[in-house]
Amino acid sequence: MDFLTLIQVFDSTVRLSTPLLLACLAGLFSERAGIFDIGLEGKMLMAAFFSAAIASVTGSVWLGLLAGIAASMVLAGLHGLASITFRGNQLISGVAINFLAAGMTVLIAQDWFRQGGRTPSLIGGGRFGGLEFPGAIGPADAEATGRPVSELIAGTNPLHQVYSDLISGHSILVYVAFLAVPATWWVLFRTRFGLRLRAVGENPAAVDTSGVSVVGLRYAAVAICGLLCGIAGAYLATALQAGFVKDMTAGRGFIALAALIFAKWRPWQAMWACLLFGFLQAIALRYQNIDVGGVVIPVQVMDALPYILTVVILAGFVGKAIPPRAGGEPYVKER
Amino acid sequence: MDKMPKWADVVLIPLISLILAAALSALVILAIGEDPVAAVRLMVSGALGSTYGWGYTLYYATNFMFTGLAVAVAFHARMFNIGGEGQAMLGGLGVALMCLYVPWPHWTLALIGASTLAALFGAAWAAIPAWLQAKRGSHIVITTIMFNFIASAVLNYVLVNLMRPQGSMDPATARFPEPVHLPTLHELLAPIGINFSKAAPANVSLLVAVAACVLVWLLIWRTRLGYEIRAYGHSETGALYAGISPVRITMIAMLISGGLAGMMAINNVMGEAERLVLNATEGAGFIGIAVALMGRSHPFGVFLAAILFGFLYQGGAELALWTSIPRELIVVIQALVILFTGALDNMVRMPLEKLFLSLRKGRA
Amino acid sequence: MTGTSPAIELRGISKAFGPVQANKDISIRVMPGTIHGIIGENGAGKSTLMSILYGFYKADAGEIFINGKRTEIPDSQAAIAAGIGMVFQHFKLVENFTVLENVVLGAEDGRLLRPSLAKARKILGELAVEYELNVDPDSRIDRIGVGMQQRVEILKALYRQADILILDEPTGVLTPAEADQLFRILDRLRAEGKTIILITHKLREIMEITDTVSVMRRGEMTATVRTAGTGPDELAELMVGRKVLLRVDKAPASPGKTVLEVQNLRVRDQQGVERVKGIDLTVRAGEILGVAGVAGNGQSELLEVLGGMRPGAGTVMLNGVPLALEGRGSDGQSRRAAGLAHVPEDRQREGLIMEFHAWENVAFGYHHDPAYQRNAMLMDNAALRRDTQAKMEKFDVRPPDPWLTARNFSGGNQQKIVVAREIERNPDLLLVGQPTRGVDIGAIEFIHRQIVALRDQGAAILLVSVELDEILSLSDRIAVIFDGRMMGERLPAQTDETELGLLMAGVSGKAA
Amino acid sequence: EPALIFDLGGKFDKSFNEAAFTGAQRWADETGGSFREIELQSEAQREQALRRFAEAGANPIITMGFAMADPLSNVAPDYPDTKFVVVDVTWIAGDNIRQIGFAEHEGSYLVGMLAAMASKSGTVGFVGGMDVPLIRHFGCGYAQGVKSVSPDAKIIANMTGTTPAAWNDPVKGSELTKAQISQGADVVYAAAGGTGVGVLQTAADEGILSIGVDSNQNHLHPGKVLTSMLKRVDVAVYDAMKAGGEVETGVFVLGLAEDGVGYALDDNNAALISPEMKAAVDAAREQIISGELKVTSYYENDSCPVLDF
Ligand SMILES: Nc1ncnc2c1ncn2[C@@H]1O[C@H](COP(=O)(O)OP(=O)(O)OP(=O)(O)O)[C@@H](O)[C@H]1O
Ligand SMILES: Nc1ncnc2c1ncn2[C@@H]1O[C@H](COP(=O)(O)OP(=O)(O)OP(=O)(O)O)[C@@H](O)[C@H]1O
Ligand SMILES: [Mg+2]
Ligand SMILES: [Mg+2]
Repeated sequence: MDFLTLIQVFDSTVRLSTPLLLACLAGLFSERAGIFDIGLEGKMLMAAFFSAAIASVTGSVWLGLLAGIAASMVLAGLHGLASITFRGNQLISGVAINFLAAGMTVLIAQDWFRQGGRTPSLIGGGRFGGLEFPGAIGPADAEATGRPVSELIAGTNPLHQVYSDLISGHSILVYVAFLAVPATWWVLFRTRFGLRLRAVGENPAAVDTSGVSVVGLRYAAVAICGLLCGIAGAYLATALQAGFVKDMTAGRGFIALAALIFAKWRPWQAMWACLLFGFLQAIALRYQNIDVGGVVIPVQVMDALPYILTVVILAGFVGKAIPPRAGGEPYVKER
Repeated sequence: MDKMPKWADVVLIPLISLILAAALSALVILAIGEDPVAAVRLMVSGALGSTYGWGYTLYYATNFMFTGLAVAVAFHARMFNIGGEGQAMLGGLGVALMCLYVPWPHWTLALIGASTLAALFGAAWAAIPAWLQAKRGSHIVITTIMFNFIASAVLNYVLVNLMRPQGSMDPATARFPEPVHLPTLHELLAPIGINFSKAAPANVSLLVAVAACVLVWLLIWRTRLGYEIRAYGHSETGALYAGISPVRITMIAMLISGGLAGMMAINNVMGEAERLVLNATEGAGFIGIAVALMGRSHPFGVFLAAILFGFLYQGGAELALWTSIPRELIVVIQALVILFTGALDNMVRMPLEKLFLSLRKGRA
Repeated sequence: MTGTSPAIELRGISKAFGPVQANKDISIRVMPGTIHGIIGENGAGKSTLMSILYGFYKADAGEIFINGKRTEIPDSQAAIAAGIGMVFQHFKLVENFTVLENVVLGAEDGRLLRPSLAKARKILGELAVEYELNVDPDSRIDRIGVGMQQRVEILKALYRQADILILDEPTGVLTPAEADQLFRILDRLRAEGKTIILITHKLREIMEITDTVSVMRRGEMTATVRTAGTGPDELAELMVGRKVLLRVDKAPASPGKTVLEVQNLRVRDQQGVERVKGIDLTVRAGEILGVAGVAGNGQSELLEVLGGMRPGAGTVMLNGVPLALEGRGSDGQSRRAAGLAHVPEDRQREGLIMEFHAWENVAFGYHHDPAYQRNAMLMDNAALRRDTQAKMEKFDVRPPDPWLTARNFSGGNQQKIVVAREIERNPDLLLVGQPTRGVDIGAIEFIHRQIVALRDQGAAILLVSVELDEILSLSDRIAVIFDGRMMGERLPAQTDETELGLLMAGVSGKAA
Repeated sequence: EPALIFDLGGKFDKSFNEAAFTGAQRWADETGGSFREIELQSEAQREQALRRFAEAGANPIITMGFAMADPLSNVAPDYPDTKFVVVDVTWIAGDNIRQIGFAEHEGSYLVGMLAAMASKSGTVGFVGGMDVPLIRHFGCGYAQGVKSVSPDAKIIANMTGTTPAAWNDPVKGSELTKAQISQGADVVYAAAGGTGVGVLQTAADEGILSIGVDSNQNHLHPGKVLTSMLKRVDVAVYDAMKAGGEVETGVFVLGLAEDGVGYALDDNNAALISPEMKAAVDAAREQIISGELKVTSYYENDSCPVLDF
């Protein structure tokens, strides 16, 4: 792989990691507060649909984003209702939410647009475009010089190549996702809210008897989870793609969950895990079969690699992943 | 005293949950501008109005009995096996290998051979998550989800690169030879003078599934192993005290669960498609969750719930065919059933418990 | 604040958990600057009452007055605001947080953490000096002992400037020395005018430190008296509702051959901490060996290893045959096959499956018994139910209905089912853990008599109990365990509570 | 009443299936008739859909895509009175089946010429859907067209996947396009069903030209889609519906001569196709029809003379 190709692969890694990262941080907030969430996938899907639908109807991607977030937060609220208020099984609730999203998106899409469960393609202001950084080479330069971007980039120095291709040119949500990592770290470890959030995932009774509302904290965590999943879904439909197609999350919610376990519920590690999984996807997308030193790795192995790695982690071969202690358990005071 | 009489727990709560799910589904249908009554009528006539409809309803129900039992057995040992889908896929591989590469003289032998390998493959696919749960404490829900994805990658590879016949474009195995053809209900019922639709895929696997229900019932409530599974499911420390090995029970329960899920393949792969295609399971592994929840993990409940979901599935297919309601409606209904009977169980239970408590106090 | 208005007044508090009435119309008054004791049997409702005062549970009925003012306490926040602090029976600490973080949690000064932590560190230092409550603020909770953890809980309350401090069974997990230190602190707090409510089972502690004492029984407040005007006998009587006669009539033991021989037994818990550190003991046929000790000193682990519930290392011989301590043959089934029976410490978590019918529970652990099998595959449930009926009648389990689920029996009757199941096996060795915990006096007598009868039939019995009375009245020999080691052995006739208490605290008194 | 079964890409894939829908809709509009339709969701449904329509008396039953070959050969004999039509299948037995194939290599040859003429970099791309001979057949014709114009042009060919999911994976289409652009491609031909939507989108975003497939996709990004390789599935479906239950069975292969394939020229791309380009392509078209020019088919010996896949 030459240098330019490598940049290209990393560039696509960043794009593909973004939804994973947003969903992974979403899961991090929820699970750190003791609410397991296997419904990341469903929330993303719902958000993807509503963001695309509203963006295509109104022509404004920002309204689409809001709609996506709202839809995801409704599902998050449902998960909260089931697992916090009614102290139900969080895993079952997550499964239900995934199905609900898979079904409802197509049902509503069909009802609204009659295009076989998709939204119309988004054009112009209905999509997030790339942010062109100052001094970076982009389509504008190509138009000005009349030469293709690839040629322009190939002709410049490596640092400028990295800047133009890898750093610049992504949609704003990509930068949001990566900025969310330090923000998450800061909130979790440097604020009162973070301390309480982490405590409620470890021992809700301690939080309760300290005079802080367990229910309130957990709903807050679940709401943040909904917000981030909403952005993730909106990114899929309005930035990575141009419109909603059925099941477009394609297991990303589960990969995000895998990344979360991989990262052992820590924000920076979550970013690295998501980048790794994004990288695997980028490779698998580009190359059907990868030749590593004479051994041909079929694309199916690349597709399955995130899942296999997660199992290996869970098996404890790469260190044990210990989830928040109160995770998955409803907080029950009176039997 | 219990907070509620047993019948309320076993019958009333699922019933109310079901009614809630149905009411919400009706609202959904209304919201997309269709008539729920007409939709139900269409579903009933499409799924139950002809032997053709029944044939499909029972065909789907057969799938769901296997996967529902799989989830139920694991539930009894307090494990949530979301991996039925992957286990059933692998079961399909087992069936395909048996049917394609062994020259069976008669379908009965083929059925035995195929069921065995399907169960073995399904169980093997459950074994790793089970082992990780038992020995390493890795959460079985996460590992089985991961194994679903890995299973579909495996199947994909096998179908695309290994088992696809020369020159064929679709990723599917060759058609199974004639001797392994399983008799359909049409063929089974014709000798006794019942004219069952020839086109419907319900086949002799239905009887195997019903037998599996009975066997699982015996296993859970009449054998020592079942006793140990239930005891372990209720209390792990209790199991330790009684000398019931958690590792052993976890493994055995998951192997049985995976085996049952794998056996679904005799219905959809051997009985219906007669070749292995991608995504042959069509989400039946997940529906097993709803079926087990609805059926309160009891084989008889699973049997009834499987038929209900078979009806929903076939009825939903009919809806998709004759109206503009997409097939996804059944996914929504399935989600609502899981939501109400599983996650929101307490929403129904808590007021009911209060009601029964006050009734009792009133009487006392 | 006038001297006449009580610091705490509860009026007509009632609380039901589903069908269980935990508190019935309870009223008490506690004057400021006093220590008020609450005693009562297990399950009497003491913790529930205090949790209501602390806003952890919501009462179904009743009013709370703090310093004479009617106060709504819907949650712990309100309780803290009203100046109440509580140290729960089961600590409420975040295990993987530091001491400092635990103290600050919920009492932060602002949205940012650092200033709060800095301030807490300073105040903690001051409190440590003032009350001799030294704890390293940066240690993680799961790395410090229970005594330390309790200090953290007290510090939490003091940090929140509590004027009223509730302590729920604080000494259950403490050694006598630690308990003494705690009482010194309580004394000082009282001197400062703080009001303290102390829940305990130990009459000695009540007599030692409280000013007034309330007695609870079955959810009701049966009496409140001045400590100075009462004595242990009266309190005990108030507690159980009738005269207590904790004397078991038993003939002297006639020990036979050695049944159980334990040498250098070592046990680790799940975290890898060694809980049993080389124990030797023997139990002979026809005798009861009582193991006394403060809870948490390794006696539970000892029972669990012998009962096949967890692995250990060392030598254990039953009837001269070595028992496997880990791997194959070390499980409960093999132990039972070797002639051992086990009444576990916790009937609800271990001895019974609460969701099972009584008849299913009677087979629990013995479900491989050929008498319960119909054929190679199926169990003979009918035979099992007949057997259950017989056992229930013999042991006077009420109601004698095999179809009732275990959950629906009262605690005492649950215990009778377990005891019946184990004793009726006629084991060579019976392990008994806390046989009468939470069991009423009538059932206690019955169960004690069954144990003695089994001994008289020639069984060897290893009894573990935290109740010294029980140990003293049942045992033929007494061994005291402290910190995973045996401190020594005494004959009941030649020792008393004081000596045993010292041994339990790790002080080898007369041994020297 | 005729029935139409769409393949997994879905009715609105803007490509193969949508072409069929367009044809059916045209028939319905013209005759006022109505037709049954279903979009398959999974492999396992194929047979059920066929049987359900046959049971309900639909005739003819029109199915899309080679994946229907096997289920159809299984079901058709059970319903001898029903006529089945299958697009992209030409090799199965059954005398109540109308099998329609297209000479996709001929149409692809023409758009390949256009691509080569429009390319400034001398590098063009091809994004295929599922890696099956049919799609290689597209790619091979395209490559020959490109080479006929500029013999040293570079052709980058990628396939989306190995399963039917490859027909509906716009994200992957988009990533593959980005990769090809970075390798210098400035015209990309998408023969990938719904995946092509992502290809065309990315090409438009990145300022290069794309070529659509099956339906006329020029309107998706006006001025940015060079042309579309038309595969007149719509005509095939229209004809079949028009013929109704009397539809002629047998194997039919439609090429340039039958107007079964072609390239799209409309207002959206008029500015992109210069008169010289049009003249060259039209000339080639005549030559192919007359047999003067032979475009090698991938099927001939399962390989392509000018392109390695
Ligand atoms: N959270 C709860 N849910 C349901 N029942 C409860 C709960 N807590 C206590 N109970 C029941 O209420 C009754 C009183 O319990 P409580 O814990 O107050 O007793 P206690 O006097 O503190 O006993 P102990 O001495 O064992 O601590 C018991 O029957 C108990 O089973
Ligand atoms: N957790 C529970 N769930 C349901 N019912 C319970 C529960 N705990 C207690 N009960 C019911 O409440 C009744 C009283 O139980 P409790 O254990 O307080 O009895 P008790 O008066 O202490 O008797 P004993 O002296 O035998 O322990 C029991 O008969 C039982 O039916
Ligand atoms: Mg208590
Ligand atoms: Mg009791």
